Amino acid sequence: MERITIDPITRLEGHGRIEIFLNDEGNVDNAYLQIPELRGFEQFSIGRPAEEMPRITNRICGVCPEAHHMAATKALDDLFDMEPSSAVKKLRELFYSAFYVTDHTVHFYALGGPDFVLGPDSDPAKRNILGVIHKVGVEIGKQVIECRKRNHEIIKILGGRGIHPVAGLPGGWSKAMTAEERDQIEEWSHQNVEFALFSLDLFDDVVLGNQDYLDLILSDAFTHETYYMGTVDENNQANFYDGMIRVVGPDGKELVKYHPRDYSQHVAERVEPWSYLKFPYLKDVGWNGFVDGKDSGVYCCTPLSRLNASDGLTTPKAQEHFERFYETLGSEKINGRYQPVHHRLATHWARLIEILYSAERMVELIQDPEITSKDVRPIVTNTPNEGIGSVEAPRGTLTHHYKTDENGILTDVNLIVGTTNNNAPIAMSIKKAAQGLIKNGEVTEGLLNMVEMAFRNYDPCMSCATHSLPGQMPLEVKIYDADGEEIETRQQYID
Amino acid sequence: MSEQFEPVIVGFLCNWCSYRAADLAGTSRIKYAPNMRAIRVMCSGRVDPQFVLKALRNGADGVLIAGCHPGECHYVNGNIKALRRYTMLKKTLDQWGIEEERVQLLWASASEGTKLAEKVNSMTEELRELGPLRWHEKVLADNGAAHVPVKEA
Amino acid sequence: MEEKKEKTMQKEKVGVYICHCGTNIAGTIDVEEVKNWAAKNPNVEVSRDYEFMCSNTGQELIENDIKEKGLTRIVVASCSPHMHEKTFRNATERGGLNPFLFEMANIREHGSWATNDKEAATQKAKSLVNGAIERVVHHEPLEKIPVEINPNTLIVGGGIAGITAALELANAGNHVYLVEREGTIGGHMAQLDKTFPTLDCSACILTPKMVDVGQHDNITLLTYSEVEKVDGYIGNFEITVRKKARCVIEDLCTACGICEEKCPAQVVDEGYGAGLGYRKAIYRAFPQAVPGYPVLDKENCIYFQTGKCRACEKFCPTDAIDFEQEDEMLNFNVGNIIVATGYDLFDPRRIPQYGYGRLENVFTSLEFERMVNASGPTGGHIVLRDGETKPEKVAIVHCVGSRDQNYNEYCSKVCCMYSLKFAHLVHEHLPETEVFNFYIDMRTPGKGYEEFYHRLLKEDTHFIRGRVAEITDADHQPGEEGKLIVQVENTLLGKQQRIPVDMVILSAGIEAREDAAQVANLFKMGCDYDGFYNERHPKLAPVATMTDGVFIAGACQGPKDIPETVAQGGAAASQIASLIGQGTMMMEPVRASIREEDCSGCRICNNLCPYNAIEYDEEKEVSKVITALCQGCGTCVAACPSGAIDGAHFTNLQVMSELQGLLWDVQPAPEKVTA
Amino acid sequence: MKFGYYPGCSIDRNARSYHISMMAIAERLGLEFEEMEDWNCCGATEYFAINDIPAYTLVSRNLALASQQYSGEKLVAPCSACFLNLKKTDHVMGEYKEINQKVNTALEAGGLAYQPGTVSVHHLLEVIVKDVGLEAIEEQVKKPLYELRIAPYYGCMVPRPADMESFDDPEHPTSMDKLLESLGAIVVDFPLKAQCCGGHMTQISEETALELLRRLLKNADDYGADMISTLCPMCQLNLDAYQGAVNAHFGTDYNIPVIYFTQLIGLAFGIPENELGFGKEIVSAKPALEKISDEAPQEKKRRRRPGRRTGLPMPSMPEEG
Amino acid sequence: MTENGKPTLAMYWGASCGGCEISVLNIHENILTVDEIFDIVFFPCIADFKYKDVESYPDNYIDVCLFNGAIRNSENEEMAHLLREKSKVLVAYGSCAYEGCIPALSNLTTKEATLNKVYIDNPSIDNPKKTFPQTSTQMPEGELTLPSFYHTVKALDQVTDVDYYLPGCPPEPPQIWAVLQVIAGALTEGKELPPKGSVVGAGQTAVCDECPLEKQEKTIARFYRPYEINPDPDICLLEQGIMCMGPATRSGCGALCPSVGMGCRGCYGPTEGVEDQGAKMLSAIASVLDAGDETMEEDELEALIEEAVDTIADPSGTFYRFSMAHSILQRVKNGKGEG
Repeated sequence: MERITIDPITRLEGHGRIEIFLNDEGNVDNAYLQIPELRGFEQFSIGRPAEEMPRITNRICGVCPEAHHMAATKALDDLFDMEPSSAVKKLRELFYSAFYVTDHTVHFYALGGPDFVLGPDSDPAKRNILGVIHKVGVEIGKQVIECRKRNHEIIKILGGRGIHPVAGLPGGWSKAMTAEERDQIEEWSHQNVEFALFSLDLFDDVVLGNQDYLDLILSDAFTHETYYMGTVDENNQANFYDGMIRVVGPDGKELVKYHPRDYSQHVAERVEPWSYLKFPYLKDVGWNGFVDGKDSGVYCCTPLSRLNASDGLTTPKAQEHFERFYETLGSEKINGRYQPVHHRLATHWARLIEILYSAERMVELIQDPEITSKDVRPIVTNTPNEGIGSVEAPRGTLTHHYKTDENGILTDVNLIVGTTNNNAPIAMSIKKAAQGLIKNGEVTEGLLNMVEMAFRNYDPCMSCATHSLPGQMPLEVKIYDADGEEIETRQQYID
Repeated sequence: MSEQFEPVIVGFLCNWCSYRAADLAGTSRIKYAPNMRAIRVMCSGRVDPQFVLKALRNGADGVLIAGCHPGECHYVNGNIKALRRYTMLKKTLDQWGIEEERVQLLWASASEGTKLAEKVNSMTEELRELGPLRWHEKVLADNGAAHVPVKEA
Repeated sequence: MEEKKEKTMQKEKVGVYICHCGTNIAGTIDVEEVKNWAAKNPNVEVSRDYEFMCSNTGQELIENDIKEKGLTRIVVASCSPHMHEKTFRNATERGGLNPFLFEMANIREHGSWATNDKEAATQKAKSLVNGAIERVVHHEPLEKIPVEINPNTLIVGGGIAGITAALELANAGNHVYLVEREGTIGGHMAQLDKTFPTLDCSACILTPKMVDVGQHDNITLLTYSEVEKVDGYIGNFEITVRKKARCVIEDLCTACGICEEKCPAQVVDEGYGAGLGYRKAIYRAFPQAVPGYPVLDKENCIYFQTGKCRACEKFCPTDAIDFEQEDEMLNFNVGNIIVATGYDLFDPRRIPQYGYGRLENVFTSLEFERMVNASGPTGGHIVLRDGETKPEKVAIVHCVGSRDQNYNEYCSKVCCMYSLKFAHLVHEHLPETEVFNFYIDMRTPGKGYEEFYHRLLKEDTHFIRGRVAEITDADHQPGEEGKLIVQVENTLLGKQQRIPVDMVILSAGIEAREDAAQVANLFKMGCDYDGFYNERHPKLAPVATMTDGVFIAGACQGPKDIPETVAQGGAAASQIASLIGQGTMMMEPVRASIREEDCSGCRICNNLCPYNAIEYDEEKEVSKVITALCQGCGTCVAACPSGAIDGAHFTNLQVMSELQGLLWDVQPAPEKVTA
Repeated sequence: MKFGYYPGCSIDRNARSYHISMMAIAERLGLEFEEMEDWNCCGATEYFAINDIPAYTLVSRNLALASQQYSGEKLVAPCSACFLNLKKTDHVMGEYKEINQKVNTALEAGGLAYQPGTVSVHHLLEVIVKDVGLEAIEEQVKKPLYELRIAPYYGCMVPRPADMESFDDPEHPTSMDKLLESLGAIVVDFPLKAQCCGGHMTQISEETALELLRRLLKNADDYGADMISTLCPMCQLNLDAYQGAVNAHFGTDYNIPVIYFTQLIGLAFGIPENELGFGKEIVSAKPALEKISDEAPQEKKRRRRPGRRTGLPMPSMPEEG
Repeated sequence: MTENGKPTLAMYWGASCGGCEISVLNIHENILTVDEIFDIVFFPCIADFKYKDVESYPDNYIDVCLFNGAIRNSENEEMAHLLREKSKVLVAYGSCAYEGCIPALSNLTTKEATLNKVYIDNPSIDNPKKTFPQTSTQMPEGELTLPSFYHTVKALDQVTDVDYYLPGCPPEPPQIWAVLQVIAGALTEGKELPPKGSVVGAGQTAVCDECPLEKQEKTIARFYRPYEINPDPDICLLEQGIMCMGPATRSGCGALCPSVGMGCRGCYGPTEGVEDQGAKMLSAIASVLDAGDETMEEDELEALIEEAVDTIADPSGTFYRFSMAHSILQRVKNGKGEG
């Protein structure tokens, strides 16, 4: 049996490896996404003071430290039972929206984009952000860079540092915003809106304008019918900072809507011996292996799924594009709700719409008089015990769960991060893509890259996903019968 | 020598009290465990926690810091600072799973040769009980980090 | 660590010398073995062993090797550096190297003398030697630091020690500030009647000296005063003295004594009078007091207690009484200090079975001194507490509070002799009276002391060897009625005896002053277990202390008789005189310094220095060490979070290298990174 | 306050009045004594002189039981001998490994074991002076013992030996003095207060015993004591029962009642005499008790400073300044 | 060097968070200059080069390799050795590679504890068979392997030879740009490189040097958790009892955290000449603790000091937040790290 290894998979955050097995006909028998790395945050955070978690867990991921910082901060709100003032909430959401804009921008232009802008089978040495810049022209490139620059500046102003911010406190924020900062950020927010619209146009030209890409997007190889998860507000409209977790089925029907505190009643994680990354699934449905459909607890949690799980967006321009998105991809509206879109590559488009939403949200927030309130650092006197915090990370619903002693020293920590949610669907996408693309043993770099495109659209962050690390592995020998059914397991520790 | 484990103790003795106490123990021919190797510092307040860690890292099984009694410090209160640092270090080392017997603080005036000798004896005993620390072998060596050969290109 | 890399680059030539110290070291440690082993160290050029390194020939070995073999570092393994560090530093210097390029390994006190296990001792010696080698390689040449010596001297305590020292220095033309807590100088000696063994009158020999002090141009006499604060360092101490209000205007007072006469308040004289006599509320301790003007004791003054009286004021011919007078603060600078604060008498009330305070006719030695003194309350007559009855039998109990595990283990040294003196005085005053001396051992070391004992033996004193168990008035045998019975085991007869007497004198021991510890803190001295001040070296530096420029003299250092006390006063004075003579003094260069370029100005160190030797430079925003103030303890070095402070001769590099040297046999091979 | 209680053999024989009075005042002082189960004799004063290991074992058995039966409560013994033996044994067991070993081996046979230091032994006097405190006592005093001159007698065991933590000065104890003063009595200076009553010498060498007793009685008499107050059944028995013998032997006529301090406390608390075991004593306390006056005596004249100008001042005593 | 004569640049991550990669992107427009100067030959985060490409390069083909991330497993170490072989200049980039950083907090606990926490004792786990990931698994189609994990997290220079250290979590973009310019200068114009082993892109003194807050003499009665008080934003946080690692931490960041009312956490590592950042800070803090003095009885003294010390929650996690792997003892003896 022939086997193909893609190692490391590239243009994602963190480590990953794809193993593809071909049968004698040279067709794909099976394909695996392996995550070879983990770091162990759940364990080594124990013993630390809880209030440090926003500044420890952001090191889970340097691409989306703001997400961990925010989830941790919200977990502290809950832990110390400190409901933040509306001023604090707005300040945080503003900070968080700026992060969304820059994060999605990086993915579209640096990670996912090159496949489209330069073409899946273009020269791998050029197939990157710099290549994109050369292709679309330095002027546009500078715009992209400008966008990242100003939003990282906002993150630094509000959060203390451009990467790995530090400002989060239980029920509060360590620094208030000055009037001058407000004016500056307002200007930048408007520029964000402009940039978002510009990017959507670019997507129209480069992708939607290109029939091959459109076919690729709509092709079966990149389509999965799974459950979709996303955070929504009281009107079931998407929100990234706060709200209820909503899950809709492949048919668009709401399966469940729950408070993040109840996550463990709805989500469980499985372990496979061939990957350090766990596989979450919906308890309400159950685990039936790596398969599609209503009866499989596999769900996904991406820009696409957030749109699928919501009834719409709160900002006008974004809402327009929201509707255009579904219309274009031929989703019909059933009692006020668009049917979910299952084409994974459409996630890139959804991502751009989220940029627009976040940019518009920034304008709303920065114009709110409360945003410069000085009173953002409350003094905490409550005794901590247990707290859960959740936000929509760009790569999926992110949940932090802490328990502490009465001094606020952590005694237990559990983290379900965005990408982990998508572990199963990614694995499935890769297998399906591989099977759809590799025929009769014909394998080209371009084809393999298209297989990578299958995970890339999820914008997986293995840094995030691999936050835990088991140290020395126990040795386990698994013996399978002809049908791959496990019949015996022997396990022992080796040092 | 007997087969039993002979711990190695590094002693940081202050020039004015404890080091003289050790001198006195010798001069009075008090026989005590030869397991302590003394380093003379001007004051227990000079003992940088780095010294203690370095000693443990470099194979010592225990560290004894000795100074003048509070109120009798030749430098007025250097020993008080030593006590503060020691207290903080102890809390940290406890988190690191290093038994408190391994790092001890003693007040011994220049006239307390016997006290010092007795401390060295008792500490030696306690460390025999605990067994070797020998950080590089027992803690660091076997950590799964053995050299891994470079992949064949 | 960067530092380290460069350092070890250029190889040093170390000379190692292992001392046999006769058999003191060689008897336990295999010197040969250690020598040969040390020779293997790459840094070692020469490795020798020698019978006695401290001998001239031993030192010459070092000097010659430096000259001939071009050694750059020296290690001597022998005794404690407190013994011979200076010796070998000098040898190193004579050889032409900076004396601080030397390091000593203490393989005697810490090695051969501390164990019988030869193998272990040899192993330990190797470690200590290796530590010294690894350390000395990183030594740096250092120069001693000169300090100007202020010629003025502060003397604390106006007893015979302080008086002697003051006169010595003043006569040599140096100015002295003599500070005395009481209203007059003189101290305990002024309370005594005769002095043993010569029996010359204490006052007669003391008062002339007191007068000299009072009149000396070079002596500023501050009585009824106490030192409040001492700043600075040898050569330049800043002193603050509280001159307590004595309510007498010194310039106006003629010391006529009328106020004392007229004062209606009768007070038991617990001070000079040892509680045996009475004094007034405004008083001079005794007629020859220096200075002559009295002190008003507010606790007992009727005016201060009731607001009425003012008799003294009314009668004072020169209006020298000033009830409003307030304490006065004086500041001055001195180069050196002598502390001569004397002793407290052991309080026999702590031994209830001796009945002092319960049984009328039990007296303390000081009470007896006052009683037998012609100027004392009884005019020198030996009588019972009733003031009339002459005792027919007198018991003198030695070692009260001394040589006793329940109280003080040490011997108070003077009690035997003054007890003998008492016996003699009783015989002298009351020839008919029988005297019993109860002693444990008769201790009479000193010129003419033993002879005095023999004289007493001839005077028919009964000497009974045994510690007195109890003194009671509970009679139960004929002849005991109305007597004090001394219960004792006569260890020479080996039987219990009950000896009825009329008067008992308790020869109480000498104790450190109650406030010795505070005073020690004030002058940055150390106290020993019994509260006496620590001398720098028990044999070789008996009047110096650990703090440069602070000296001690007399009973504050330990029990002493008058001759010893006087000798110490003189010794302290002459040591200071020689310092003043030199004009400057060279201080050990073991000092801290801050590398400006590495200091972040975090100001962690600013408050740490007990000598306030660290100041903050607002301009450059860095901290600085004032070298002259720094005593080199190294606390700031250990504290500096960014390692910007160096402690000369005790740098991290030096200590860490010694450490690694010590652990040669247990530490890991230097970590290699797999490249 | 709750205490473990080791009564000792004599308590409900010759020392009934001690027991009765002790229980009578216990209520008033809120003291609770839980008698130890299955206790045995402490070996009194002789056994240790004869064969120490069995003696220590004998006592240790009690300690072992106590350590089982009480959780942290102090163990109280009213009898000086019992108190000393229990305390001494605990001390010795701690000091000397080999004795400890032998004793515990012996105890093992009875399925017992004793770990030195687990039981803290106290004499009744200590409990009343320290744990209850003089203030609490004074509050309860209804009929002060004004004008009654009492010689406080401690005997030789309670405060000794010095090397064991003692609650009072071994040579010159004063706790009972203070206690009696707080009851309003006049406490006479009693130099022999801590000397031996002869113990079992009455059985071994009556001559010796009588002399010792004579001294105590004489001394008390010299100081004009109306009665001797005691805290030990043995002392009480000797001084009381052998007083006649002393008189007969020496031709004296001492007539000094010897009363337990607990009885005197009860008396001052206004508890009827018959409820305090008065009348059981051989030398009757009646005449002495009649001296008690309802009037507080005028300020005791202080012998410290003789008024006579010629006299010399006495040194002040610590409690005075 | 590539045929076109441009110096080659590689960036790789060991056990890291990707923040270092982002920090490079955060030199913003200068990235274009980098693109002009260098040819990127390996950069998994943004470019499609695979391991086999790197393996195929000749030795020293890579002029500058920015290695970030700690050494956490065998793959990390293999790559460290591989990239050392292929690189002229190997830079330990960022706190992880330099001193272990947050991942090295793992050295405060044990492998068993971690394993158990992640795969067994966890509120959302569904693992009835108690399966653990395997270094090798036989699947029907063939064997799947995973790297083996280390007990102790290591810094890059603990497994291979390192030329320069660029501290920070992550390094601040201006510093990065400055360093890249120096290196570029050396490679293209033959300018001088700093001495091997030096720390680049950071200051020599501690953060306090750059910190705008006002500093006084320090005596600290007790410490507060950051949420327990609302500090005066203009005065040194440490003096107000808020833990700040500034005094023991190398400058270079511009004292960003203290400027927003958050104590420094020490990500730039120890200052020049300090071996163990944690021990040094511990010593400094203990020294200025205003508890007890020489006039007190010993037990009173000890009690007071204990009390003051106890106001510092989790000393190890505080003083060694970033430097555990490079601390003198490197890891805990057993699993007591939970404090």
